Amino acid sequence: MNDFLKLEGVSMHFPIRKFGKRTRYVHAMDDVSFSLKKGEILSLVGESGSGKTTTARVIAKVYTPTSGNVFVNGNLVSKKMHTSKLKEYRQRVQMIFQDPFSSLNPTKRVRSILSRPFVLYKSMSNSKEIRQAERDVLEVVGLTPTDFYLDKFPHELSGGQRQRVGIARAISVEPDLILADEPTSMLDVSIRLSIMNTLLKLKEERNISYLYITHDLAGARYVSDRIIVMYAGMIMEIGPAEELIQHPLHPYTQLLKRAAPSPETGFNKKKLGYVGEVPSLISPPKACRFSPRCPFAMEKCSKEIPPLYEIGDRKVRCFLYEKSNQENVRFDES
Amino acid sequence: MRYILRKTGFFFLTLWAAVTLNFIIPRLMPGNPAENLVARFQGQISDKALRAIEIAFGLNVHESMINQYFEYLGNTLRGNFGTSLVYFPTPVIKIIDQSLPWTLGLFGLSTIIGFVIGTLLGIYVAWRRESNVSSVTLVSALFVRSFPYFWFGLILLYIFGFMLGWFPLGGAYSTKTSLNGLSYVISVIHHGFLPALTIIISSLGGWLLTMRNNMISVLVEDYITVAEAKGLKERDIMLKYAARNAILPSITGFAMSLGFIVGGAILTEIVYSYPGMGYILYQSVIGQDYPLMQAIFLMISLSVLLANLVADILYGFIDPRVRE
Amino acid sequence: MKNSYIAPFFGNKKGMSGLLIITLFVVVAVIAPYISPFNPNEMVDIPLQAPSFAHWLGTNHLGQDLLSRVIWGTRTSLMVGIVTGLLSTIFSMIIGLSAGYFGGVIDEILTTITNIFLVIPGLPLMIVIAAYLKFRGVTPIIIVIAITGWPSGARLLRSQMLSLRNREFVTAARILGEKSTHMIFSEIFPLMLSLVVANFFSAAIYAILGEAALEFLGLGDVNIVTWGTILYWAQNNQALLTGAWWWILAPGLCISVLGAGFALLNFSMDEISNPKLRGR
Amino acid sequence: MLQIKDLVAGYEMRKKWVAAVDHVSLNVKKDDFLGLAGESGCGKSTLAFSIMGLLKKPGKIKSGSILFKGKDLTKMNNEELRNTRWKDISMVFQSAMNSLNPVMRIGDQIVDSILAHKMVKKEKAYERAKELLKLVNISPDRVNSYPHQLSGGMKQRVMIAMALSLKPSLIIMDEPTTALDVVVQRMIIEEIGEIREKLGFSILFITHDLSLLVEISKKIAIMYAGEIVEIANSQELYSNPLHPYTYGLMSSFPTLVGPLKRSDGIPGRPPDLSQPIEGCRFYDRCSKRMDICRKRHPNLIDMGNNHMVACWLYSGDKNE
Repeated sequence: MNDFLKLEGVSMHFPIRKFGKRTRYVHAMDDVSFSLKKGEILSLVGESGSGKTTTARVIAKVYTPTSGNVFVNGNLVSKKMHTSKLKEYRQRVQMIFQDPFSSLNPTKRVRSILSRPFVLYKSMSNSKEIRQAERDVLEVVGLTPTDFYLDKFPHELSGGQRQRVGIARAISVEPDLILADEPTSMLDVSIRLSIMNTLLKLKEERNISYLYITHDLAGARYVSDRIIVMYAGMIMEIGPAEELIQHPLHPYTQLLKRAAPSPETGFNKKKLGYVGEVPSLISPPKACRFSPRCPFAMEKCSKEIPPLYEIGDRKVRCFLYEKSNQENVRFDES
Repeated sequence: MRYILRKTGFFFLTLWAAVTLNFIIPRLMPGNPAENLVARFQGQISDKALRAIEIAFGLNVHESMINQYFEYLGNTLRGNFGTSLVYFPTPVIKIIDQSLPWTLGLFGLSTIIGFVIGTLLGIYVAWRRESNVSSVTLVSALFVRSFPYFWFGLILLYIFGFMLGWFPLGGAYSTKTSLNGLSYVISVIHHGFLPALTIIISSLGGWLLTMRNNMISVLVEDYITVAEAKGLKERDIMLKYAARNAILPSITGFAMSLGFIVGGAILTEIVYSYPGMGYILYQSVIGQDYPLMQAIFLMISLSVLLANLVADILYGFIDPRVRE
Repeated sequence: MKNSYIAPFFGNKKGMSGLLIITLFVVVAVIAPYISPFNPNEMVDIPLQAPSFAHWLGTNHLGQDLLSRVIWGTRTSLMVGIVTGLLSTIFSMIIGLSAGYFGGVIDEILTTITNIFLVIPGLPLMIVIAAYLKFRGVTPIIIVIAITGWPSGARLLRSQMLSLRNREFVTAARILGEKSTHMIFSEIFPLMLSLVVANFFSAAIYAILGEAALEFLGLGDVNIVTWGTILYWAQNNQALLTGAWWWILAPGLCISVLGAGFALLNFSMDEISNPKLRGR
Repeated sequence: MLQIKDLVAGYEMRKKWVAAVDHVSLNVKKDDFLGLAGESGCGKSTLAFSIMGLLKKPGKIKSGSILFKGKDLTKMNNEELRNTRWKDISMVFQSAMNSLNPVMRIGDQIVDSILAHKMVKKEKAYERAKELLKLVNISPDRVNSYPHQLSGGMKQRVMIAMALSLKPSLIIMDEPTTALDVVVQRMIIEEIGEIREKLGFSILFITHDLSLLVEISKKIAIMYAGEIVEIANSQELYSNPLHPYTYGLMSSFPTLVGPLKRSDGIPGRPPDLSQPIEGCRFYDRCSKRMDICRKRHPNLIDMGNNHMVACWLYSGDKNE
């Protein structure tokens, strides 16, 4: 299979302005490389401040990365794009947002929100034609009767319904890739699954690829083929979903797994204890960013940034997996 | 510290802007009206003083604009504003020296009183927003804020000065009898009462409205609910939790309102013939005394900017978030 | 949507009374020639008469009918208020919206300029500029007030622009491939409308008070009839010391009431767009 | 200890009455850890605010009683209520970010809750504040910090310390960890458990996250559209959910272990509470609905083993 999306050493540093001079930077995203195949769902898992949303926004060309390259379909996505090129790019890459309350303009009805993709990309101007196209796409995302929803304002809809409108807007463009930025985290538990299922259905029917961003390891397991774990702006581990979750290699992934709620194991679960907090991303030191909290930290970890070691079809950024250390690897089977 | 430095930097930048405006405005005007000024001064004052005036207003000067500008800046820094025309031959700086204290005293005091009363009323109106007293106070504040200062001053003057005769009709102190010590102070207060009242009442409405709106925004914050849940006394919640946060935007808003109130104070001085900066400014405008007018504009700006700097620094003490 | 914006306005007592006040003044200004009992510039009776049946608001030192002068004065005062308010609002919008939308260096420069103009006291600056002007009249007054009246509005609009620009629906429009013009005018602007209108109301109050002040100081054209010039002549002829209170009462009240009308409208706009402020 | 009887509370909107809490009865015993789970808008926060007497206009308690150690909280005057709050029942709020006064040092904020109820010296109150901070794993010299200098997790720990300041016998926790990241959430939940073991107090833990609740609480009440639809011990509820809504919720969260099951959650949305509903409130979304469910309202019935459920599936008198 071909890589549809590829990131090579992408970094995003946001300047902190003081007196107009840029002296310090927030390293929101550092040396991020990964690829995504056509029709694949790749999850980006991490806590807040891990850089997962920044990654999505760099790919969506909301931010221009400080360094590194993004390729779509084998073509380099240049920093400054000509308008027509950009439009072509936008048609391939769309986004679904975390907050369904703020991602729809409160002054517009569903009908006018959904008409834009058709006007912009299908050159439709006939209002009857547009209305029919809108009905079709609402049908696809499960908002029926469609005419009922077309006349609603966002504030008249529930969170789940709004999120469906957001999905409808994204797929109307007929993109190849959808960046889904925590699409269920602000929704009620009872409707999260049906939104995830809608995304899965669209993948199967339309061969849409997803970059699915989430902080919920179990949710990532439910939807994705592969998982990337990010921490403090860097990729810590990449691997096939089931394998990564059942046998996490990186100490951080292990921590994430142990912290996740799991009614199955209940009270007999091992206690976590105090494990520290996420470091500041303002000019971080040259070191493994997880080392201050890592139970296995070695001297080396606070001196240099470990590379991503390849182990079979997995990658992990941890010195434990350096060739010379491989015998000592301790798997955490919690 | 960095915060104070930044604010001080802004103070100097603004001051520079005001000084430069003063330099630019006469040069921008079609048919500079300051021209006949020089003619009127010719032969009356020293050549050096005349030259200062020429530099300040861009007349008869054949130097480059940049040289003029720096000479003007130098003159301004040294307080060399030239000679007044209306009060000829008193130097401008001396007139300012005499009138500034009156304005600072009267205006400074009444602005602070207006701010305090208005803010307290704003807290009350927001806290008891269900009551009728609050509603009436609020609507009255909307009206009072729209009073032109000078008009309100005239009305007060008519009622308490002319009709009832409780207060003098103008001036800062009695000139009839020789005054000493206590009687002087009493005379000053007697003369200053009505102008002060004018400024206090006219400025109070604005502070009240600002504080009321801030309070209401703050009252829905979670930490107010927490304070209530903690079983704190109502007064503590109102002052330590709500008002302390609500006053922050008021202090920032000080900048905007201060300029407005200063304008009002100028008009008040004119109405009460109070010998402060506003009154002198008016005299200089009528008498086309441009050197005096410019210097007064600068002085008024300087005072407002200083007051702002103080407010900014005060803000830093109240809001820990801006300190670092 | 139209309804959900306008409907609460009709339920708002303060807003409605503000609207009533403004409408009343507008009507008076429009039909001034028909309701004014006398020619405002003609000597029609004995000077300095107290209010009576013949002259409801009395006469001035030239024996002109004050009621007629106040009625005709409404025209100029209202016109200056509205035109200047519009002008300042346009200035505020251009500066505030571009600072907020473009950000970066443009924002830094525009914001610094705004902040400087914000703290330089307005009326003294107006007086200085007006004093230099050779010709006196309504136009210079409008220009002078508009020059000093824009910064607070620009600041407000900038900060709202900043917060709206970062809202997700704007990002969504951008990712959808919308042009900048579409995003500003179709996505962002409808949400700013209430603030722009509120800003116009405060600018109008500022203008009405500023105009009155400048004219009172004799910095306008003292020969045209406005509320400000009526007060100018009253002050210059020592109206109070001769006991002619009626000469100053009416024009001043008109300024206050018109100002309050705009203030009420402004206040109710705030309440509607920010439901938190709704007291009851 | 806390007995809520037939409580009706809600919001008075323009002539409409929104019954956010409708005839709810609930008991919290000494040393209980009761979980209250439900989706947004189900009335769980309204219930918490009613207990604390914090329900503000247009919110209102219409009927019913809230007995705390035999005294009815709904009938107390302001002064009595002020004295009971925090001393006997305290609360940890949802948004740690906004629960602290941004312009006051955190020490002062803990101290003023102590001083509002106890006649102690200021120094003593500060000593206590430091002890409390230590208890929640925050260095005691943080008393002089301002809220903005703390991370989200630390702020919520401060809130917990504050809730403990007067040794209350009941602490209501309204989504105390929802806004936090998983790892921080886990740490705080563990800390709460440890402190509870040490000090002994009851907790009413409100959340939408049933998976978390099953793990940490002893007993769980499920709330839907203003009503309690099921109460049981956690393990029992997890292994044997009776109400179709509970069942739906249980299968609504994907798991980390075991085979991957595709499930569709619960379709539809909760009913509009400003309209009167005759039958079961879950009727529209229920997969097992019957005719009677639309017509008659099901009441909570005891299924034995401390398991209560309000559903016609388990009622003998279906045909009545």
